[in-house]
Amino acid sequence: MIEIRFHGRGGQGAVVASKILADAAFREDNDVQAFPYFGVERRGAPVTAFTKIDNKHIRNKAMIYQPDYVIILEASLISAVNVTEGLKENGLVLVNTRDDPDEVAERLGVKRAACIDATQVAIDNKLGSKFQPIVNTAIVGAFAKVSGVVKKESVVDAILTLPRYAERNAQAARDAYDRVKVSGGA
Amino acid sequence: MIEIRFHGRGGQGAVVASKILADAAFREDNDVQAFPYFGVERRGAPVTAFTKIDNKHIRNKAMIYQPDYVIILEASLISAVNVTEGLKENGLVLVNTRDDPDEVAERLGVKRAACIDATQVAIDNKLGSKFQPIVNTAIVGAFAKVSGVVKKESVVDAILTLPRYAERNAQAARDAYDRVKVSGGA
Amino acid sequence: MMAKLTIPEEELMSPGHMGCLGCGATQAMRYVLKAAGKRTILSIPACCWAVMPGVWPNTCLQVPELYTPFETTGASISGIRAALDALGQEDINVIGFAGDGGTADIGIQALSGTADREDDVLYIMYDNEAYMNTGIQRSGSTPLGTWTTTTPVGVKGDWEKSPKKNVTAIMAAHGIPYIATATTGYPEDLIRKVKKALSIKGTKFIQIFSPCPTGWKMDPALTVSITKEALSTRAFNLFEIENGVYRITMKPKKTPLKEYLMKQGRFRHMPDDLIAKVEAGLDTAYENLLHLEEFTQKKAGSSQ
Amino acid sequence: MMAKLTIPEEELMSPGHMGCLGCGATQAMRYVLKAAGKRTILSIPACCWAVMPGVWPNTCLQVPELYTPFETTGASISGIRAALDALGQEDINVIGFAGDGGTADIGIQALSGTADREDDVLYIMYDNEAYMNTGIQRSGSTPLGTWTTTTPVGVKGDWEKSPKKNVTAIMAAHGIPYIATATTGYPEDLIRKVKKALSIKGTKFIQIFSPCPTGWKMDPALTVSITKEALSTRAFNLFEIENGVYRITMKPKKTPLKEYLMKQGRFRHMPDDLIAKVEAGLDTAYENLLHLEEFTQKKAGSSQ
Amino acid sequence: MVKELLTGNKATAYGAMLARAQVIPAYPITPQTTIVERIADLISEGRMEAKFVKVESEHSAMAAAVAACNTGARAFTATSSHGLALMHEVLMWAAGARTPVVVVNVNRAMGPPWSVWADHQDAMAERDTGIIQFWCENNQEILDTVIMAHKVAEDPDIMLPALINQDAFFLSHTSEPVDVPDQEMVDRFLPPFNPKEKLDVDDPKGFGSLVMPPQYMEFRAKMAKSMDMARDLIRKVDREWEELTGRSYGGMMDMYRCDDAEFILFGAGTMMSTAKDVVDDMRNEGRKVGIARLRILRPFPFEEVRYLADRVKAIGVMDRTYTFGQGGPLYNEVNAQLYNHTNPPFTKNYVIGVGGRDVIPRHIRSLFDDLEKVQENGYGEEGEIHWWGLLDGSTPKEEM
Amino acid sequence: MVKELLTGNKATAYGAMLARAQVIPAYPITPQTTIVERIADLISEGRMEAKFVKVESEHSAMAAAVAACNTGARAFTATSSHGLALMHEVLMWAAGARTPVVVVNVNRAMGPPWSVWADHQDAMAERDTGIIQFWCENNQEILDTVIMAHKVAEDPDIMLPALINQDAFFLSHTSEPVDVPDQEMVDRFLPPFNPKEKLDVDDPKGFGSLVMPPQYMEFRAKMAKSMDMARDLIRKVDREWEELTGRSYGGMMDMYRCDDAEFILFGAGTMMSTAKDVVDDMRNEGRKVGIARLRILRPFPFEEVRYLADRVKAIGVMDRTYTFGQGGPLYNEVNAQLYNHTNPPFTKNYVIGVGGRDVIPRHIRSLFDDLEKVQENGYGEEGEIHWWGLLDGSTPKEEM
Amino acid sequence: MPGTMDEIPITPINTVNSTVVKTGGWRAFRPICDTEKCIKCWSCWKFCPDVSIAISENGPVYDYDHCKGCGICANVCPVKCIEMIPENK
Amino acid sequence: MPGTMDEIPITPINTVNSTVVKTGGWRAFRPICDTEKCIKCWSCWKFCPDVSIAISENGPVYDYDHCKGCGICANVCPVKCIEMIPENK
Ligand SMILES: Cc1ncc(C[n+]2csc(CCOP(=O)(O)OP(=O)(O)O)c2C)c(N)n1
Ligand SMILES: Cc1ncc(C[n+]2csc(CCOP(=O)(O)OP(=O)(O)O)c2C)c(N)n1
Ligand code: SF4
Ligand code: SF4
Ligand code: SF4
Ligand code: SF4
Repeated sequence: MIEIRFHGRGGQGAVVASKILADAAFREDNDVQAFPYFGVERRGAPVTAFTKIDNKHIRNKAMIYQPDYVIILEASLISAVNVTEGLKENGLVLVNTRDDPDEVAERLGVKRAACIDATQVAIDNKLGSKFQPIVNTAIVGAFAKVSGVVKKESVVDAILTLPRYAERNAQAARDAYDRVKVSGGA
Repeated sequence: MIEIRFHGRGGQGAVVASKILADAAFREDNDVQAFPYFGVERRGAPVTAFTKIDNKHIRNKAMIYQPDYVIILEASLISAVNVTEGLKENGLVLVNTRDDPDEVAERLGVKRAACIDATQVAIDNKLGSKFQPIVNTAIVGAFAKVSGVVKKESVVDAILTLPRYAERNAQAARDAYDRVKVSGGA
Repeated sequence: MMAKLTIPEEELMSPGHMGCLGCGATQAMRYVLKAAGKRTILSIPACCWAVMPGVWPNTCLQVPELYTPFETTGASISGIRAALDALGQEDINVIGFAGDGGTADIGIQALSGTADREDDVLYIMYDNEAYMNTGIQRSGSTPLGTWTTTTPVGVKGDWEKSPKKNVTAIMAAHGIPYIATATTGYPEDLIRKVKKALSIKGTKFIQIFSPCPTGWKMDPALTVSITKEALSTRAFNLFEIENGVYRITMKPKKTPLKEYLMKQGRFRHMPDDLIAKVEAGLDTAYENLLHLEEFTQKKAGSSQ
Repeated sequence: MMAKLTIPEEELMSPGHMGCLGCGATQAMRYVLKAAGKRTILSIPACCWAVMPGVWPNTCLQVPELYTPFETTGASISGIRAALDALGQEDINVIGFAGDGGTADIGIQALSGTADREDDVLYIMYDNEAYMNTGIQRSGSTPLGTWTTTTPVGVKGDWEKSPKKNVTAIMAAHGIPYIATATTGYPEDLIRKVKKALSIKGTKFIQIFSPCPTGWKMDPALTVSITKEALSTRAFNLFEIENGVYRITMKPKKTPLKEYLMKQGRFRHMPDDLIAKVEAGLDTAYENLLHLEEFTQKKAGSSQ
Repeated sequence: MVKELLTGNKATAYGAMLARAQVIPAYPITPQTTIVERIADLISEGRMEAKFVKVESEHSAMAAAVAACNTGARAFTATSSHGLALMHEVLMWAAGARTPVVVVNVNRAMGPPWSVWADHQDAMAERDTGIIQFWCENNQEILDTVIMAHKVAEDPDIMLPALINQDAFFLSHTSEPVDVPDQEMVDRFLPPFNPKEKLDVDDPKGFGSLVMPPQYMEFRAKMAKSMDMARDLIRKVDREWEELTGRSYGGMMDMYRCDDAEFILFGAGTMMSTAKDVVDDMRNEGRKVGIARLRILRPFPFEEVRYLADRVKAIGVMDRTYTFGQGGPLYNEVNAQLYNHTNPPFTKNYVIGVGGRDVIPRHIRSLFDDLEKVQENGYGEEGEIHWWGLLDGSTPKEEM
Repeated sequence: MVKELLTGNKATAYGAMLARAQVIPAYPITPQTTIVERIADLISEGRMEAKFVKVESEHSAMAAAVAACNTGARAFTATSSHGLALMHEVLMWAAGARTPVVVVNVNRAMGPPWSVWADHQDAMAERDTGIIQFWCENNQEILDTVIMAHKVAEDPDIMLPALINQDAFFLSHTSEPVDVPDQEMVDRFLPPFNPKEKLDVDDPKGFGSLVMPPQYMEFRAKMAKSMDMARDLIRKVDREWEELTGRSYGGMMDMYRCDDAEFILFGAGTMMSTAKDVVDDMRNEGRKVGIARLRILRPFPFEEVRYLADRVKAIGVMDRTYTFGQGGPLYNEVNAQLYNHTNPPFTKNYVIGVGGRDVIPRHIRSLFDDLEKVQENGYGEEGEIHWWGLLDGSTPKEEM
Repeated sequence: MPGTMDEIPITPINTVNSTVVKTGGWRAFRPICDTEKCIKCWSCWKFCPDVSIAISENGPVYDYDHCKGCGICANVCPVKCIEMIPENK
Repeated sequence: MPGTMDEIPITPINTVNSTVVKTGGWRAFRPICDTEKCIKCWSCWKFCPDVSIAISENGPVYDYDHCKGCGICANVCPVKCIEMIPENK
């Protein structure tokens, strides 16, 4: 089973991101779960969401404590939340930032990091406003690339079922897929 | 245990009569219970009430099915209700009426009957209106005489605790005590 | 030489019911059913009318009727209407028939919800000014100064301390299309109002002043005549509000309140100064009504 | 050169609470506590404000505060007041602080009971025009035309179909001594009204228009400025009702409703004819208010 | 101490008066109504000092009572059946808020069919709420229990609401002689209510906020502990009351001639009072029978039930209600507590008196007969749950 | 049949749509809210034809649903915790009125403390109301159960309301792949609701009037009988559904690897799904363990529980709530049903996951370990009821 | 009153017309109409809460099986031709 | 957060001032005041829903531990001397 944790802010779409990823994996014949952290957070507050992916039937309904991947929708959260909590030894952290992945890996004290300027991708694709760019589709695109857990096509297919701006969001995912950078120069 | 059943109409005071009798007996060191038939009757409809009297502690909480005495606050009920239901073989029926007790006994098919014109007693003592005389204290007075179950004084004492027109009610009980007639010329 | 009947002859309420001698609430039901006719579904919460139709398997009502928990009338009639709509059944009157307690107190929320949703139902509050089924306790609709078992006179004079709740004003504030008051003493007026209400789409509300000889400690024979005095003393007023426009449907000559009060045991303890206070309050309320009539009619006239 | 503060400096609400960015309801609480001061007991039902003070053991409120089930605010403040009376504790303000859903819908019965009993409490309804704590569902207080999650636009245009419930009119019909409306955009006015309410004995009611950027789909920075537009479009009006006498406390020049609506995502679907209909309704309501002011003031004047 | 003829409802009102209840929010309902009326009278006559809050529903009655308690006042209310059901949410709230409101419930059947008669479903359906439950068999017990319940509920170790049950009409409307204790004596027994934590403008705190999952369970565990601690306290308070008045209700359970009994009927309310008479008669005939009357439903008297189990051959459990799809609630409670117990006696369930059917001595006797038979021969056709007295012929006609 | 990623709440909305619910009065409450929202969406998108009555409270929601049912329409609603509690009176009414309203309840803790997380008190506290209860462990089961519940509840022999339970967040907000059956197939399975008796102006009758004591008990006996008859019907409906869809939920109880098991954990909801994984692991290690998941609480699956009792050494009962003063409700239910049964196995109660605490595989494993130990050595200090994971040290740290 | 379980419906459904209940037994005073004086205005019929007055050419016909004797008819009669007589006499 | 059963009261009683909760972490945009331009009208202070502005002689002093960055202060400032800067930069 592969377990992914998302960090974002209320209203930013972390929960939707977790569902898109689950949907993409589901399209590749996996069993999946996607769920938010069960809190009472309000708009603006940090929120967490999860995706579980397995090629067997997932019966385990417990939350995720040791993720394989952590995805951070906004870099400013790094100082507000313990984003690497429980991350597996060889886990990877994907951050929406312009910064260099090696530097980020070091800052976070993890072995593997990946970075994508999802904000820029979103702005390029006219997703959200300048003050509130919608980055969740871009970041899932980037995740497909760096993790190999799901294919780009599956992510795009999942995104295309969104009720609004589906094509632009799909394009953001494709763009991010192309632009994401991983630490260690990979 | 002595068991008494009262028949009256909603609003006529049968329940209060059952309590006055219980109170009188209680003053003579008996254990007692007084309770209405548990119905949903409205003003004007026939109602039933009960008194239990015993010199031992009464634990039995069941209703009364075989009364020793039946007391009828208004003669017109005789045609509306089965007033003698369950009456013990040697039971006595006390009726508010001008009629002759022997005739009443025969009409009711019982061995013993007693009659008191409680309506007249009430009117004499200015209890209630002409259309709605309050007969319940008078009839308990009459009961004391014909049954011997309680003393006149106890009935009067019980009545004297009533919140209103206590003395007039007491006098009605005394008058009825004196005027009641029993079948068989007793 | 036989006079024409002034109200419909058909009876949809049978004798043999459990109402007290001279019960005004039974008259109210009789007239409402005459007005509404057979194609009517009734919903009745806990109240005297939950007992009066009879003990199973008897009923004095010749229309389908749903008994419900005490506080649910508004929701219940909404549910019935929604079901009829879902089933495609049209031309059926849905009427909630509840006491003043079930309306002004424990049922006001469900009623408020119905009005807010603008559901197509008629809600009737038969107003005997207290909880009678449980044996005469105060309700919101109990007038200032009244004795009830929960507002005893006692030593301290704990009679009802707040004025009669103005349920029609509350319903008017909900902006529903038709509101009326009626009384059992004037069945023709009552029946006209029920018919009118049923001809309008949306939530309608009618308050029927229904004397209760038992709870009012009054000679049952006075059930009809007391309503006339209620009107002439302004203890109750007959009016209707159609789309916000008030119309007072009877303006009797004023008679002294005390005469009305002294016929009823529930008021007999009232000292003269309290009576004067109550009377002043009723007069003010009546003036208000006159003003509202003038004001809303003028506005309606000008906007035509 | 430092301006004098126009509202009390003392803070009885601390930062660190859980309100959304730019939450108007938090401003409302801040001002109410400034007006009421330390000798105040608050009762808060389920609503955003049941979450905002913080998760145990934290609280942002520096006055004693009772959380209660959703529908109980009226009963709860009556209970607190009764207890204080029984314990002989005087000079304490008892304030219920509930959302529009907790007031206009599920809490209206308990509130109506409190008003009927004339209990000495202040009930504040902070009005963000929907159930926000559960994620933007319609309430009785949701205006005609609004999108919420239970009044979706969808294919059929299932936006809110009934006008905003007139809770002040409903409370006015209860005949309580003081009723007011206020908004977070005018804290001085709000604070004055709260203070006035607390100086009067009996049941008082204040409705505070409190923008919710989350539920209104609006830039949080607009929380203050949107209230000014709400007033000038008559989407909300500031007035008070003292012993039945109306006084409009602000009469801004009218501005077009559409500008107000288009700043908020919840209205952005509204077609022009619907906007016109809503605008007409608001204008009529405002005129009504002007009439009521004139009429009640004249009456009060003449009876003096 | 004066003996007065009191109905159960008047005894309730006297109990509240003697307990010096300070805030009484209440709403009328048959057959509780006269409680509310008598309290109004007592206040109006100047005999009782309490704030009577004339609420518009039972939901508000309980909510106002909880708030009053949180403010530091002793709160009391009374209701029945549908009224109790309408309080359901707030009863749970009162438990979680640890507000020791005392509620008298006149047990009445739930509708539909509308019925105003004795039935225990109303109270049994509150067994999962966290509220202490007392059950009474006569009016003296009601009066005494109102006072005792305040003492138990308000104890700093307990701080839980309490429900006191009395059968509709059989107690509520039946007048019996009742000893009315002196106020002075009651005051000695029951100190003023003075909770450690309350709404206080001089020491502002919040009450009842959101709690995250890790702590919620701890709060519930604390509640569970307090409820369990109530067992000993109830026994102690019963002893103290006995010292003062000579009256005990058996602590956690009222056992009548159980010591050497082989066959026991267990049940609640007035029918168990009637049953004691029957036991006396049967004892005279040499039958080893006894009555265990439910005095406390919550916390459940598991020690007492097990004590009985160690001694008797069979226990018949009488339920004046039924839990649809599972059996009589008391039967389940007893069985549940005897499971895992060594030496379990035979048990059988009698559903009887539902919706106000009268339970008369003959019925009790036939239950004992049946129980003896069943213990010897095993369950007959009716199985281990028997609805006593249905028209379907399942009960012999002569025993109905 | 299409597979879609659905949360439990969306699955609920789809279930109502496919069941062709006609009247849906509902009120929002976390975490049920998105059910109401999705239904509003489905209606607004023209995919669902139902009257959505936007009531002002849950009490009114249930009252409107009952009235709609009485009028002959299929009625559905959904709620959670405090909302369910506020319906309490009307749930009993629905049962007595024999109106087969289907209610989905998202199990959430009761306040105070305010909590929105998974906990079973809300539903357990309705076990005495006469309402059928289904319990689900995943979103597929929820969707399927809404349809099946209508079929069971509306059967002329049954005519009782039904409650369907799903854990807050663990299901309500968790997306999983769910097979969405065709409307046409569902229509074949579930006929339109057509009650024998309803409000009908052409055949006027009164519904729900006062009944005197002699008859009241008979009406209740009829209810009891219908509830008991629901057992066979539930099994039958489950088989029919399996024939159509290939999915069965075990009829009255969901047994997983129980056939030759020696140690069984019994419980409700999502934690039992997680537990099945653990059982697989432990089976691989040669441990004879199994899971019995509560599928139906009312009518209680007594035959199934007894079937298990005949086979296993010990049953551990997991309760995600607690009945104060008596133990976990499921524990009591199981014990009660096994009492009087020959060859009773050992049972122990684990109170766990209360107020939304996560139950993870390690916990389940330690419960099995504990159960085995206890069966060998008897109860330890904690006795037969163990609150699993409290901060008081009663559970070993490493197992928390 | 149905006598067996099978005759009892699943919930109380009321189908029997309440006329089977003879509320005449409640009556303490009996209304008697002097039909000579009656002007056939039908006020008595209109206001009877117990629907116990039928219209006939000769004036009101009482249904003494149901009339409870409230006296309303006597009270509303404009020509006072109805008298209330004690049932006892 | 209390750690043992004994430290937990019988029902949640809230006594800890919420200032311990650093809601500054919610902030995506940071208000910066150009105190030169500030006219000390205190509108910003008055309207801040997070009580995160203190009054000083030099103009508003921000409590960045709690300010959530809603932008109201910048919006209400009559002289527009408050700017909202992205936190990321
Ligand atoms: C929840 C609930 N509370 C209380 C009652 C008891 N109850 C039944 S009828 C009634 C009074 C009804 O008063 P009203 O509505 O004025 O009608 P009336 O009896 O006067 O006709 C009360 C308090 C009930 N049935 N249900
Ligand atoms: C009996 C009950 N029903 C529903 C809820 C769920 N609930 C909690 S808060 C809320 C909405 C509150 O809306 P409002 O009163 O307008 O306050 P806001 O959240 O908008 O501040 C709802 C529906 C509840 N807690 N209790
Ligand atoms: S108590 Fe009053 S309202 Fe009720 S039946 Fe009797 S007269 Fe009618
Ligand atoms: S006395 Fe009353 S019940 Fe009888 S006929 Fe006249 S009005 Fe009707
Ligand atoms: S009211 Fe009098 S006059 Fe009129 S019809 Fe009746 S009896 Fe005749
Ligand atoms: S609003 Fe602007 S001018 Fe006024 S005090 Fe704040 S920063 Fe200064």
